[in-house]
Amino acid sequence: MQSNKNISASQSIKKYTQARIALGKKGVSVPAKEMLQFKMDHAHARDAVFSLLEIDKLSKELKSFNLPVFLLKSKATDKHLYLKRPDLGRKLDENSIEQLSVLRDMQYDVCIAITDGLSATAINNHAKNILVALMPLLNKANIKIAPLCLIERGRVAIADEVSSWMNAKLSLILIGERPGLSSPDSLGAYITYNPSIGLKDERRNCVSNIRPEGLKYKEAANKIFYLIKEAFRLKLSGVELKENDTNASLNNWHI
Amino acid sequence: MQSNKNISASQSIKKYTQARIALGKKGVSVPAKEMLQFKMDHAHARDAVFSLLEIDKLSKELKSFNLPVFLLKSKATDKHLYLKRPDLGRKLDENSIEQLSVLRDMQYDVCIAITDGLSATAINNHAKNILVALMPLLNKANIKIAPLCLIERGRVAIADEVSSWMNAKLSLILIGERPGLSSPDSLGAYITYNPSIGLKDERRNCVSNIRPEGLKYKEAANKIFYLIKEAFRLKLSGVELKENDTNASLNNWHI
Amino acid sequence: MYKYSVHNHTYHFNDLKTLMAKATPFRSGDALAGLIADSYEERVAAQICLADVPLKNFLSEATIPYETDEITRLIIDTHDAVNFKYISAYTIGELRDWLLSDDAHTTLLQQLQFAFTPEMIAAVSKIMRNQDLILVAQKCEVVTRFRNTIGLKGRFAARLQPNHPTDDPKGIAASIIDGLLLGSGDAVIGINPATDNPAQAHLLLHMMNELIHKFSIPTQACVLSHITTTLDLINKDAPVDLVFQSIGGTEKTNKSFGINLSMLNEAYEASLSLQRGTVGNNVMYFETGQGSSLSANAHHGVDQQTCEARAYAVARHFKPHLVNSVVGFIGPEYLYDGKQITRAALEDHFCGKLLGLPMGVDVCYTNHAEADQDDIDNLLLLLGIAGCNFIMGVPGADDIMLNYQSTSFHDALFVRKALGLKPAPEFESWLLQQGLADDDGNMLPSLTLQKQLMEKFL
Amino acid sequence: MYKYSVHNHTYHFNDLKTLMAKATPFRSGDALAGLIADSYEERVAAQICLADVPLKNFLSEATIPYETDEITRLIIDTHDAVNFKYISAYTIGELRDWLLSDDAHTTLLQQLQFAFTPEMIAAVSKIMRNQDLILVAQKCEVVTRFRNTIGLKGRFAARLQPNHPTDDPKGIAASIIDGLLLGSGDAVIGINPATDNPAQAHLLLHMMNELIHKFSIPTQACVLSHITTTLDLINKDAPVDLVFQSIGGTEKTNKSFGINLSMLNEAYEASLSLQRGTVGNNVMYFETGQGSSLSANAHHGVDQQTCEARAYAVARHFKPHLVNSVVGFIGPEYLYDGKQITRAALEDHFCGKLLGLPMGVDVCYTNHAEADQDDIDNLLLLLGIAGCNFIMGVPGADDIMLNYQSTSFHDALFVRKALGLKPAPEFESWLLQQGLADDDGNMLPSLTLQKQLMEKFL
Ligand code: B12
Ligand code: B12
Repeated sequence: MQSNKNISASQSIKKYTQARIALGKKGVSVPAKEMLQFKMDHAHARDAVFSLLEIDKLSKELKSFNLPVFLLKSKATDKHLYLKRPDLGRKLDENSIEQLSVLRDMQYDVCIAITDGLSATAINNHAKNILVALMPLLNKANIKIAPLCLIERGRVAIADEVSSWMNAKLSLILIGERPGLSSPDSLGAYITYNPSIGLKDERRNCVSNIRPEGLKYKEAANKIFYLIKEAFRLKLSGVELKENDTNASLNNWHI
Repeated sequence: MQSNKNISASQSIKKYTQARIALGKKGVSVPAKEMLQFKMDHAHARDAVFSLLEIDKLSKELKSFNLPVFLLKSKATDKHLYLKRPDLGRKLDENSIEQLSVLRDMQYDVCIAITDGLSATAINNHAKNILVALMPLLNKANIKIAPLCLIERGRVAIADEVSSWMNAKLSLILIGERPGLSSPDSLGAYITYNPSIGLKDERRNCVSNIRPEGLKYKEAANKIFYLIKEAFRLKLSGVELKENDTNASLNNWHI
Repeated sequence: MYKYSVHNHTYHFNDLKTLMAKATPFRSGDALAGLIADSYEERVAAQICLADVPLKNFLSEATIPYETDEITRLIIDTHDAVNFKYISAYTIGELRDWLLSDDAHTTLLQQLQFAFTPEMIAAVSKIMRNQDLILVAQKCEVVTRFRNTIGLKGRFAARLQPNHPTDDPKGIAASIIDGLLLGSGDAVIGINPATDNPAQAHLLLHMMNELIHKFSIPTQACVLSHITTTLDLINKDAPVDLVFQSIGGTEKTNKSFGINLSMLNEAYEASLSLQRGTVGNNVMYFETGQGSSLSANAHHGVDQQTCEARAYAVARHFKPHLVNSVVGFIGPEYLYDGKQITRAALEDHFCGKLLGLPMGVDVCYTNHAEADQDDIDNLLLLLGIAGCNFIMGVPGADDIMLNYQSTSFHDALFVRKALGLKPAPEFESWLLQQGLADDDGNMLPSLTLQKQLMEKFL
Repeated sequence: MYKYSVHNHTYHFNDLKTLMAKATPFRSGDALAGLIADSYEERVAAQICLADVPLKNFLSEATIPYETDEITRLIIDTHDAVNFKYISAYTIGELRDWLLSDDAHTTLLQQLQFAFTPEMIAAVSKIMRNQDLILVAQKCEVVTRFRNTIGLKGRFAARLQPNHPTDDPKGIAASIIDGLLLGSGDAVIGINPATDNPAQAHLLLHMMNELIHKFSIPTQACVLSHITTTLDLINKDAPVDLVFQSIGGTEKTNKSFGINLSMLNEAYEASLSLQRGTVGNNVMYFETGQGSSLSANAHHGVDQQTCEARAYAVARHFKPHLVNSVVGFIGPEYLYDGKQITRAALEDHFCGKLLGLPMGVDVCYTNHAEADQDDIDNLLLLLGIAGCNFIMGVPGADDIMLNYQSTSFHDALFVRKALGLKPAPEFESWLLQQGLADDDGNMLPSLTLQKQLMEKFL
């Protein structure tokens, strides 16, 4: 067993990270308290997987950006099917396609899709906030934004289909990342230049871990905006587009 | 690896039992051939669990004993539920109770129920044959037999309910035992004197492993008949009723 | 009344047995009984709550009343208050932490066997991960003796289980020969008779007696008849080594098995008096398994694992040579799949060992359960590491009479090889003498012995 | 065309890849791909049929055509025809039996590494039980060296994985310190960066370089960036120990990862030229995992386990220090529950080892899969017994950036304790020197070291 002094020393390193450090040990094992807390967090993360989009709240929030809002669904008719059949989560259902067909002859720069993915909680909590930070940047740059699409049970690649119906040059999708034990509400953003159905992930860029305890809204918006700008400049996205900005937060990363 | 001579010696002991003996070994392991055969047998045993009663064939066969035949069901509405809820397999469904209610004022010595249990195959293959051997014994002893009941998805204890609706002094139930890897069609017979709902298994006797490769029809019928006679004589069944007959087959058991 | 709040919800648990049931990892039997937690969150809430219950509460709050159940009386009346002082200040959570600490070493754990009640140990197992169950069990050592020594560290025994659907002696003998040649049979040569016919049991006992004595095999035999049958046979001078009985954890369960404590005691005394052991006098062989109480409608609202642990209180009273949790035997209504079977086996082994029992496990499944040989392989190794005393050796893992899949002679060799374990020492020497094994424990063919055995018994 | 008849039905399998897919134990990914057998009977029929396929067929019938896939070309072009003679007469079933026999000993298996093709080994694994996979893997030994020696028998290493959602160096350092104090980090200290920003990666590499040299820790560091990023960093003189890349088993899969063999080769050569290893020069770290090919829609109708084995052909070409099958990482669409994850892990470890790779396994699951810590505990021990080279050490088993549950520093200690295994020898000496461990391998607190580390990095 550890001495008290040692425990307090090891406790003091806890403040640098949310990771489960300085847990102590009994024999070689994690103490009961921490072990049970882990389980409770697991129960909650499992709940997040099966959480639902707050459609009413979200569509109200999205409308505040003065863009039309479409409410769409993927072909995965429920969460269990969604988990087993990611292919269905990559396709819009009939009704959604019908809705989008009105945009057939339009042309946009950026299409923004928002989907629950593996954590509706992430979208419920953060989608609006990240857009509040991002929209002004896009508007200032005179980027023409397509109607916003809120999609139930989508996967990242569903953005390809959505944006091809809208003839958008670039797609941005905000998606609930799979819930972590310590972060049931982490949001991911994926950017694809010249999106088309069937392309591979190496053609996309990703900004991940967006939430107050991870990548903050403003920083995330800056990164996304940087990637969008660069994608338009280089006329590509994906592995060849590196995220080379040394943005504000990088400064305090020097040791 | 074993020498050839040794293999043939060990093979020669195979004839004494259907057990998987003299398999040989590779390192310490069962050779691939036998290992895969085991798996195939497992696949077939699993199929037997989900096999169904051949109702038409069986009711025709049962009618040949010149007794009315009732077609009944337990409260377990399908096999998956049956597996998880043995309590439901112990109860008759509404419709079955209604059918039996016509017998409300009757009196019988023995009620015979037949149910798939965990292997409909066992009933499909052996129910008739065992009755062919047993019925004459019962008839000769002037035992009054109730109408025959063929029950879907029953458990042993459903005989208690069936016989109480019929006011039978003793119940006999033929049931498909859980399928073994080498015996997907083994039949069990359970005998209960003075049956009533809610009694415990210590009040019953059991004759098990009835099938051509196990306990043969004739011997099984003899055993069952012996137990029924003894039950009537002692006015009890269960742990206090021992199966003390030294029947024919016992003779070749001396070494 | 126990309670715990998560977010904005407070869970209430009426009494200790409810709290324990709700804290139990999910399994079909407790769902069938309507005792299981309604959600994962409720289950963990119950575990957190249970972790804070002082051990002392378990002495004052019985899961089944003292007045109505002779097993509760046995538990309370034989509780070791003296050694309980070591742990009396702990809660369940603290007990778990202490058990995992280096302070809880082998001899101290042995000393505490009767300071633990089944319910305390069941409770602590409910908040433990599989790795905890294994680490603590590994520290236990329960050694028993009859004609050989079972349960020493570094040893791993197998019951030779040569069942036959018509109890045909030659069929049984063929399986026994096969098993011996593959190194099984040190725990016991134990036959489940297909019928409960005493004459037959007598015959089989004679055959095994001859085998053991003629070939000087340092092991014991058993016909797993009902204990009343065995008692009769003892009275008729049958050569009974071990007395077998299935037991449960409530008086009512045992009633459904047609037994009670005084019957067990009578048989125990009778068989002790035979003095047939050579290196020791552990004469009983018990089998148990989660689900038997519910199956007999005799569980009193107590979850199946706690009922099982209570059965161990019955068992330890009679200093058994072997206790075997037949873990996947009954079927999916109690343990649905490989995961539940595995968890239950580790719990049973852990609880039995802490309560002082020579635990073996029948690592098995039925064809109506969602399990297969891969689950068996995994569980075998986990139990081997946990220090399990013995497993079954069934020809090709297929019991052609009881209709289920258990472990094979080969499986026992697999565990020994993968983990570097050896058979019971007396049996190991016999295998060496017979040329059936080399010094590294590799099994060799012995044509001479095989021929002799076949000539005698086939 | 392959076929097999059961009862009155004949099953037909069009080609080898179909036969292999149908013979695969059930898993969700192959079901998703529409490749799985339709029934248990069909699956076993395919296995029986596959057992009769001669190994030679695997050299003439490619699962993915030679012409269209550079990995097939790599496999065929590097096949060791000389040593293949030992086994060329066997069918898959005979290979299984031979692998289990004592004839197949450690050095011979090492000699045969390039005589085996991934497809042969995948095929044989499909007809093996878990116990077979474990017994054979146990005989393999793949040892690699950079600043320490990984993979020796009796040793069990851990990658220290100190991820942080914003790559905060202090947050990462805190996790590293915690891990070192608990004896993790001998396999590698490896950070998954939250973003693919080269500047950040550079920073983290510097920090770890300082740590390792200042405290003379016999281990290696890695930032798991895309290989193109790492190559750039090498060119900018960043202190790169191991070069990381995720790889798959088809050319198309690798394309979706933005890589190909020549890119891998370029990075391999570049990092070899740095000469940073002290006891050896295994410089690559690869990660793989069943499902990546299907996920990239690049599987060519080949089942996910065979694709995985093909990835090992890529890996072994670059003599990696570490190969890690991140087995439950992607999610339930590929491996649905604990049972499937466990089976896949044992297969991957077995295949990797036979093909000559220093296999580690990230024993893990996501929150959308049907698995929990009990599954992790079981699998950990099975892999420990099978001789797995290393696992992950993640603080409290919770990766707060990648959002999944892996194994903890404590879990690594658990496996070492339960199985009597030790860290890499150089690292073990360091732990002793620092007073972090005693001679029995028990971990001790070292306040001095902790203080020094904290002062330097926090
Ligand atoms: C499963 C089983 C059990 C389970 C039953 C619990 C359950 N929920 O299923 C358990 C482990 C509790 C059990 C216990 C015993 N069993 Co049992 N059991 C079986 C088995 C393997 C399968 C039965 C089956 O498939 N039933 C069909 C299903 C569909 O019906 P069910 O309604 O779900 O099951 C009921 C019956 O199986 C009954 N039952 C089970 N065993 C016994 C034994 C006797 C004597 C009686 C009357 C009833 C009975 O209990 C179940 C619940 O009501 C058979 C072997 C076989 N080949 O059949 C042996 C078998 C029936 N049992 C046997 C024995 C000896 C016993 C015990 C007496 C052992 C002992 N010495 O203590 C005890 C006591 C049983 C009792 N009186 O309560 C013998 C019977 C021999 C005989 N001809 O008398 C058999 C044939 C196996 C054997 N040879 O050892 N058993
Ligand atoms: C699951 C996952 C994967 C899986 C994806 C397969 C699958 N079927 O899900 C696998 C293991 C294949 C994978 C691979 C890689 N991944 Co990844 N992955 C994740 C993870 C853990 C969860 C993603 C998620 O929840 N998506 C939401 C669900 C609902 O959407 P989905 O449509 O089902 O999933 C798609 C995306 O996740 C996408 N995807 C996954 N990873 C990546 C990475 C990049 C750069 C892109 C563009 C897309 C992408 O692939 C999926 C299938 O289309 C995230 C971590 C996180 N916190 O989000 C990292 C993460 C997104 N991946 C990352 C990286 C670096 C990679 C690799 C480039 C690693 C490498 N060096 O090779 C590769 C290449 C991916 C590619 N270009 O194809 C980084 C991205 C960093 C960044 N900002 O650019 C993340 C954030 C983790 C990290 N920090 O290491 N990944």
